[in-house]
Amino acid sequence: MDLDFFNTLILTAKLAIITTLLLLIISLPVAYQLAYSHFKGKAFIEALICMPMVLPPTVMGYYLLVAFSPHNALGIFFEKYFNTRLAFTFKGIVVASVIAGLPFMIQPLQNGFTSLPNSFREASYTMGKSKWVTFWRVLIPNIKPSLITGIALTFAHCIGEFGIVLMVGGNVPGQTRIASIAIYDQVQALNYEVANQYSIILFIISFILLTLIYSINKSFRINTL
Amino acid sequence: MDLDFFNTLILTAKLAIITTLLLLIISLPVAYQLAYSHFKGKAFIEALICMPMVLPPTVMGYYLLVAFSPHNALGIFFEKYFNTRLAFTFKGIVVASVIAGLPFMIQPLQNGFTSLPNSFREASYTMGKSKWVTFWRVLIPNIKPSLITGIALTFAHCIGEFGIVLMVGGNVPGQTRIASIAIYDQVQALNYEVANQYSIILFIISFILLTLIYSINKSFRINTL
Amino acid sequence: MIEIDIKHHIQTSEGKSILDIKAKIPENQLVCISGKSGAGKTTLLRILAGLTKPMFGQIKFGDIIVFDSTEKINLSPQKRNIGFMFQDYALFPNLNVEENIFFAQPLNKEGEWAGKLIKIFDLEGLKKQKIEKLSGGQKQRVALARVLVQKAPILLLDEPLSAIDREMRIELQDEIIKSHHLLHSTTFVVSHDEDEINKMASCILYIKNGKAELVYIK
Amino acid sequence: MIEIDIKHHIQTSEGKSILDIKAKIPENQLVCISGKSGAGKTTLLRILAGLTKPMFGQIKFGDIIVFDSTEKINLSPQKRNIGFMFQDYALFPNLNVEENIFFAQPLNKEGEWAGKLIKIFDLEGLKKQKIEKLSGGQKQRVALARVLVQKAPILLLDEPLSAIDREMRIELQDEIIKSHHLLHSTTFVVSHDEDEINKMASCILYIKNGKAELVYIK
Amino acid sequence: YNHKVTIAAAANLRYVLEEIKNQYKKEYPKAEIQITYGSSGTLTQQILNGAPFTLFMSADTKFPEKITKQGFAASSIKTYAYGKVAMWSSSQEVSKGLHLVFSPEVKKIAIANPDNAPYGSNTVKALASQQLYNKITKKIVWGENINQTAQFAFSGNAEIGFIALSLALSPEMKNKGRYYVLPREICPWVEQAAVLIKGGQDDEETLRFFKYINSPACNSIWEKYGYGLP
Ligand SMILES: Nc1ncnc2c1ncn2[C@@H]1O[C@H](COP(=O)(O)OP(=O)(O)OP(=O)(O)O)[C@@H](O)[C@H]1O
Ligand SMILES: Nc1ncnc2c1ncn2[C@@H]1O[C@H](COP(=O)(O)OP(=O)(O)OP(=O)(O)O)[C@@H](O)[C@H]1O
Ligand SMILES: [Mg+2]
Ligand SMILES: [Mg+2]
Repeated sequence: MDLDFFNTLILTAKLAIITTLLLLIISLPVAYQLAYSHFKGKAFIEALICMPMVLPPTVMGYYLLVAFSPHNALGIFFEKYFNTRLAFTFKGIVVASVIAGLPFMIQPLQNGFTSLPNSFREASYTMGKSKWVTFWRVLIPNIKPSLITGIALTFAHCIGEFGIVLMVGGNVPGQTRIASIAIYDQVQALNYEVANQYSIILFIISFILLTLIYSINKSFRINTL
Repeated sequence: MDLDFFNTLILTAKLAIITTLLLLIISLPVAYQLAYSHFKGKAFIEALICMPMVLPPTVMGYYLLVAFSPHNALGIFFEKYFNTRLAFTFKGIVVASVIAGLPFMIQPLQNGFTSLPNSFREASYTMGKSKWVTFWRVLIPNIKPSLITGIALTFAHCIGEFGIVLMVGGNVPGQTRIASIAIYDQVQALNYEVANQYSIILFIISFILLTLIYSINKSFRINTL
Repeated sequence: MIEIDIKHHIQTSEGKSILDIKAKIPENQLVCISGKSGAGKTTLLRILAGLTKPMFGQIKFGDIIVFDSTEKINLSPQKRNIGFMFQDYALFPNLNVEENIFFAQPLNKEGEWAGKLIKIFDLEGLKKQKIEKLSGGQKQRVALARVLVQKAPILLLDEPLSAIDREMRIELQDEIIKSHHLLHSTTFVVSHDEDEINKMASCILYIKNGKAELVYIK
Repeated sequence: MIEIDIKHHIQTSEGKSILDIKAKIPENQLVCISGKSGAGKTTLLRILAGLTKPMFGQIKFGDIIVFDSTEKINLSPQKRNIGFMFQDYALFPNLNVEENIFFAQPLNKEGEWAGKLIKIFDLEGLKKQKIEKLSGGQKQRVALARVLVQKAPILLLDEPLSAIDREMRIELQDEIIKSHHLLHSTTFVVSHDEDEINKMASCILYIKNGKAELVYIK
Repeated sequence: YNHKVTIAAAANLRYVLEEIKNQYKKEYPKAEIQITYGSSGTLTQQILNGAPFTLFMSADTKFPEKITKQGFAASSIKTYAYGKVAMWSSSQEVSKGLHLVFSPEVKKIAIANPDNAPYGSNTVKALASQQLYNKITKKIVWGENINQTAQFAFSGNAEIGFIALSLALSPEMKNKGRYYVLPREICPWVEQAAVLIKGGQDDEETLRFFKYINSPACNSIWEKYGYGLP
């Protein structure tokens, strides 16, 4: 394995980890709300969360690129308040990955919360535990299978996703050039041997990591009574 | 909307529906087995199901193309026994979509089964109901939220997925040219107005369909006792 | 005649222990099972139903060997022709009260019996109610009705009346006895209530320290 | 003094009905709640705990208004300083027996009490057991211990001993009474067992046809 | 931005440009040149949205024109090379010429999408001019770009593919099949043009490299990889 690809792998890992963490932070409250509050437009919002999936990633990436451009509101906002540009930077591909990954994290978590009996939350409340404590110490540990599914799906998706990242990130080595783009490049260049090598490495590493993630799940099972 | 794009939408709908149905048929037994049997390599298999996600879709598509090729075992098999080629045909993109969509269907279903109390199955068995009847009349209705998540995710993914389809399908009008590819083509040709129109149409139709799918879920909730 | 001779490991409040049950129960008995909390009553019922596989031993329902560890016979619950009422009811939340009861009804039996049970169990006004909107006692009644509608020759009832008020409890005890006689079934009832046991039981199976003792009353 | 004056819609086996509870309960009472299955006992406890919001009315715990429909006051369960034992136990499956009990313990209280309860409730050997591997009665004991460990001034116990054998039931009745006296708490116990009610209650709250009647015994 | 020269180049230029770059670095060892390869369309979209490139080497003339029209160009459009179309196959005897497309053994023919790729539109024009196109439309599969078209042919799913000669000469494909270069009279060469991007006109290194690629020193490299010189 050459040094270049090694660096690419490190960058990929960084992107996948940061994206997964950010998605956890964003999705937990959203999934909680979707699971426990009943309002009229819920199906709308659930559908909306899936929408990043229905456009082809490159096209989605194109729209993000336009949004990030210094001529548009979002771009101006970032330029003015954070003095940063999102297009062609690591930050930019993180934002893109997070948007693309939303459905893979929110959906399993929401299902997890929905399938817990109400009495778990109620019991905790009557013990004087706040919503916060209840959330972390009662709800989260009991939706572990869903949590693991969410993490695994987001993580895997983030590694393989390249349409959006390629468009928004622009294939800058060390900054936005992640493993999937490197492999894509090699396939495009008809360097099949190198592409195969890269693919196998990415495949094996991902496979080991995903197996580890799923092993945590081992024989976990809720039986309420 | 021009007739061309209309035909493309019909083809997209056909692909999405067939893929979702096939994935349901494949995933229900697999998810059931994964949820209820405990064997050693389970985490392996769960990780394996996610693997189509970690390779960039075009690269994944390339490997499928190689597998489908008349020089290779799979291609020879299909040529010999079904007198058909998979590459550049509708059948081929269905196979590709199904492989790409596996994790989105299996994962939610498995979680759904896992979160049901064992006593549901047991009670049904003691009533003399077969595993088959129990599956369809007790388990399936009670994992409705997971079922809907699985269908929505697969459906949305199938509409937006284009890397694999583009590679395996070869963009043949009326056969493998689906809406996401048409939009991608327009963006590549810098025909932004047409691309935007197409995107909006695809977006709105998908949004309405997904909202309908999620509406079925309305206020569904299990409280075992 | 039901012949039980099994050994099974259980975890009790005094640590690991062995449930070693030997009993021969003639037909048409109404057996009340009694014993301390955690003694193994539910475990025994589950073993009879085929839901828990014992370590060793043999179980015979009449001439049929339903379990034999040496011959590797283990009939599935479906083939044991039993009715089982779970301590946690196991009602199906996707079905309403009536549908839960109809679901358990064997296909070839007439539908009248279900309607009668719904009346007797005072569930008429709750027929269309969702399970999650029932009170504890109402759930227990639905669960009991759902077992009785099966008309199974062997009934396994795990504390069937524990959450029901005195008055109705006495009524439903009569119902269980009636249906037991009507169907000539062998009925096992776990109960902690002495009056109930004395009223219903034709024999009592005491489980203590992992051993079972059968005492005939009538 | 707990003052209750509320109205709430419920669905009963005779169709829609109104639960109309008016009662003034002096401090330090051990109130047994009695009534038919589906009468509204659990609903009343849930309303007192703040888990179900009644349609109309007012509830006062001493000087504190915990609920008032006209003034839109509705204290959350956390602020009502109560202990609630669910009819379905609501034990947390991710924690073992001991951890479930420790979880409920208020942070500022000493840990000894929990250990004592575990002994009294004969859970010593099951401390590390997972919830799903407990028998019905064992679960009920854990749930009761988990409520008592809170040392709340108001205890709401929904059929706390229904699944426990006679012998232990009598012991635990004594425990509830003892803890009630020790903590000077106001305790509500739903029970269907006449002996139990007669033994424990200082007053009985009968719920019938949606109305409540308070009868003092001692 | 940083002091590196950042060039956006069409994917089919990879081999030739890498060799030119290496030769250039031998002459100017301090130069830092970074080349991003991608589809010309994607690169154009990125440039129009502020991507920090200084020079854009497209696979056609349409995209540089677009960039000029949108006001992102800092120079006139300059043709740097011509691409030739080749008919490539791993299984068929291609030297027979274009009529091979009628062979019953040829079930699928890969051509690049003529809307996006000039190699594709030139191929279509050539086939049409020989009265072949209309008779084989059922056999055609469309590659998104010229690389994908090559992959269709390379994997054997399409018996023949009309691809860039530069790809047919690439190390991977060279030994795996045969090719036939379409004569220039039938199939005009594909004009490949480059344009400086705003900001690039002030960058000495970019200007020097831009000039260097068409200096005589590079002529043999272009020809070696199957390009025609301007
Ligand atoms: N979540 C709910 N939503 C609507 N109605 C409910 C709900 N839970 C219970 N009910 C109805 O309200 C009535 C009172 O129920 P409650 O649980 O208070 O009865 P209970 O007195 O505790 O009975 P039991 O002794 O059987 O536990 C019942 O008729 C029941 O069907
Ligand atoms: N799924 C299980 N796995 C392992 N041990 C179990 C399981 N369920 C129960 N046990 C243990 O087996 C013993 C017997 O349990 P069982 O449920 O048969 O008791 P029981 O006589 O029905 O008690 P109760 O009257 O409390 O319902 C108990 O000590 C319990 O902790
Ligand atoms: Mg039991
Ligand atoms: Mg109740």
